[in-house]
Amino acid sequence: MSEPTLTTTGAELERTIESLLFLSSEPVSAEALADATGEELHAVVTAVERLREHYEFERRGLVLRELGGGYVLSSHPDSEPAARRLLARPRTPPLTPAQAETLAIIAYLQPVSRPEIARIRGVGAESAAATLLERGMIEESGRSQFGAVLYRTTELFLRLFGLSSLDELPDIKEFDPEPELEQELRERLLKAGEARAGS
Amino acid sequence: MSEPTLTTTGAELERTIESLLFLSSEPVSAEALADATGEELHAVVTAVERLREHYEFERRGLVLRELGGGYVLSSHPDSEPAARRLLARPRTPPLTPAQAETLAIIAYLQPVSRPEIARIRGVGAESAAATLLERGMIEESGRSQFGAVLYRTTELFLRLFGLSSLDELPDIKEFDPEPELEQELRERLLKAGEARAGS
Amino acid sequence: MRLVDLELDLDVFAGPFDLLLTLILREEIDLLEVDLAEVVVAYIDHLEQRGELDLEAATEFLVLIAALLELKSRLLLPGEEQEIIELDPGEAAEELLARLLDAHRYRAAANHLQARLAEQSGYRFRSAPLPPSLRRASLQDAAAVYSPGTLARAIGELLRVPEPVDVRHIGVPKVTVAERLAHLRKLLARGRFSFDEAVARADRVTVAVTLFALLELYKQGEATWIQGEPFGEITIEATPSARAARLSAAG
Repeated sequence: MSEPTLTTTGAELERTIESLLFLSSEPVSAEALADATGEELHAVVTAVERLREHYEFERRGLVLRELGGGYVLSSHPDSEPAARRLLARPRTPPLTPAQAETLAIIAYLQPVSRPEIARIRGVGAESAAATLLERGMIEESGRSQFGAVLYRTTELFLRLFGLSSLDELPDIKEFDPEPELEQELRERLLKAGEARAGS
Repeated sequence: MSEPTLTTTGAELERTIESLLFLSSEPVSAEALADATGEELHAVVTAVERLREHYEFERRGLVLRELGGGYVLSSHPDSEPAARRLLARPRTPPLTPAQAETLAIIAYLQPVSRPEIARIRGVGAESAAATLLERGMIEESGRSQFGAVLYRTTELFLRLFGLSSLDELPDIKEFDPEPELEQELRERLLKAGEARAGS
Repeated sequence: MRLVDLELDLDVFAGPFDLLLTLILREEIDLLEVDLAEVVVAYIDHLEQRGELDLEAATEFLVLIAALLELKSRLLLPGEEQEIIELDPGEAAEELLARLLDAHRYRAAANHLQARLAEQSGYRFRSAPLPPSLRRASLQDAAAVYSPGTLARAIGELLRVPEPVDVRHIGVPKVTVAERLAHLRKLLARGRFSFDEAVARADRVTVAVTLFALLELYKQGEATWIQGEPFGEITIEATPSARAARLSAAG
């Protein structure tokens, strides 16, 4: 007799979680779902996984993903062309190179101040940082010991970039310049000049 | 041979419509769905009906309803107690400067349109307005003569700021750089915004 | 354009940018003596002249000049930081190299983020207010957590009309190399002249552009110059062949 009940409970829980994720505009953690439903964490995790599979295997128009520290529903990318026609709201506009560089520095070094960003880029980052703030991708995070505003990335940043946490960013080492390029830069800094100086 | 194709198309259309209704907070008409998907009206109506039945017969957490001449998704009423536990606490993280500015403009000038807010601030207010809407501190209040959405503050706004009515909004004299000016607040804000944008 | 091609003519140094860098790193030129603003002006002129912007080289230049500015400001700071600034040339070079590598790294990371954002943009999220029943519940639980003063203060800030920026003193120099070439050729036709005469009452950018024009004349074999001593007067005259050509054209 207990089996059907268990199955029902599983289905009920999946259903409730579907409702909750639909209503919530931000990612919801497994713990918060367990609190709201009064279920055990492991039951929640199982139900979430079933819901995710349902969307995937039944080719539904929704996708369940773990992003920005919780579960969140989104539309399926296959519907993007129709969504663009229906909604006046444009899809996430691309970043300019200056914005992308500023965001990359903040993402990897956070919390980081604007002078530090400028130091790495060689140029200021006022307008890029203002746009990133306005778009909700970064936020202020206190002040440095010298009084400069510090920035960090937001939960929305993770969500927009499809990351469940900052750990999912590739190691910065992966972006190391090729050894040949490093060698070339080194030579240009010293040897090329020395050759001229010696001549 | 044509049947499987038809079925596939039907399923694809149902899937796209599911995505579109998920993304829309307001009811969407069959005509708008037909435009967005590039399908015939009758095919859209059939797909919507299939989607409605899917939610009902599979006991999903979502409900498809016809409301005000369009279709809209909502969460299943059975989930309401859990939803209340998860969401019925107002979310009140500190306001970002952009949110505070946007909210202040709406509070003192309501009703006010988004383009006006952008003119006063000198930058767009999309992200800030969306957050304030989601948190229930502002709401839409019709459209301007030019068709732009107008915003006003909500009852929740008053509660969160400890005000019993809008008349209790503090006098801005204390913070006004030129309190002697007689001009209307809206005009002064727009003029200052334009001066900022031009500098 | 490559940075190697950037030729400078400063008070303390004339030659290519990378040589200047080397000499600074080997402490053969005192960074304190180098007017970095002039380097920037020369670079901008160079860009203008070429009419193209190579982002790679531009970034490299910006990173290097920013690093040099920082080194210089550290040198200018008196007292306590004395031991930090005892950079030996090798260390300074390593620091500059580290800066360049970092700039490359974050540019690559930026490309990665841009690609990632594009790839994710088809996943759209729902943004909608809570349904009325939940909103009502929310209202019951609402406590006064925000201060109304915040709003009045924000309005006060927004009412502030910025001081109009007086830009009259910033003349926008619109001098081109072609104009300065014509100017120099006219002076050449009259005989020899000094560089100071050629740039009398001119602003810095015009001086820089005139210098480029002069280098161009030299390259074309039209003019040559003599400078008796460092910082001395530069006397410019037409080359014998140019003079001969002009005479035969006139005759």
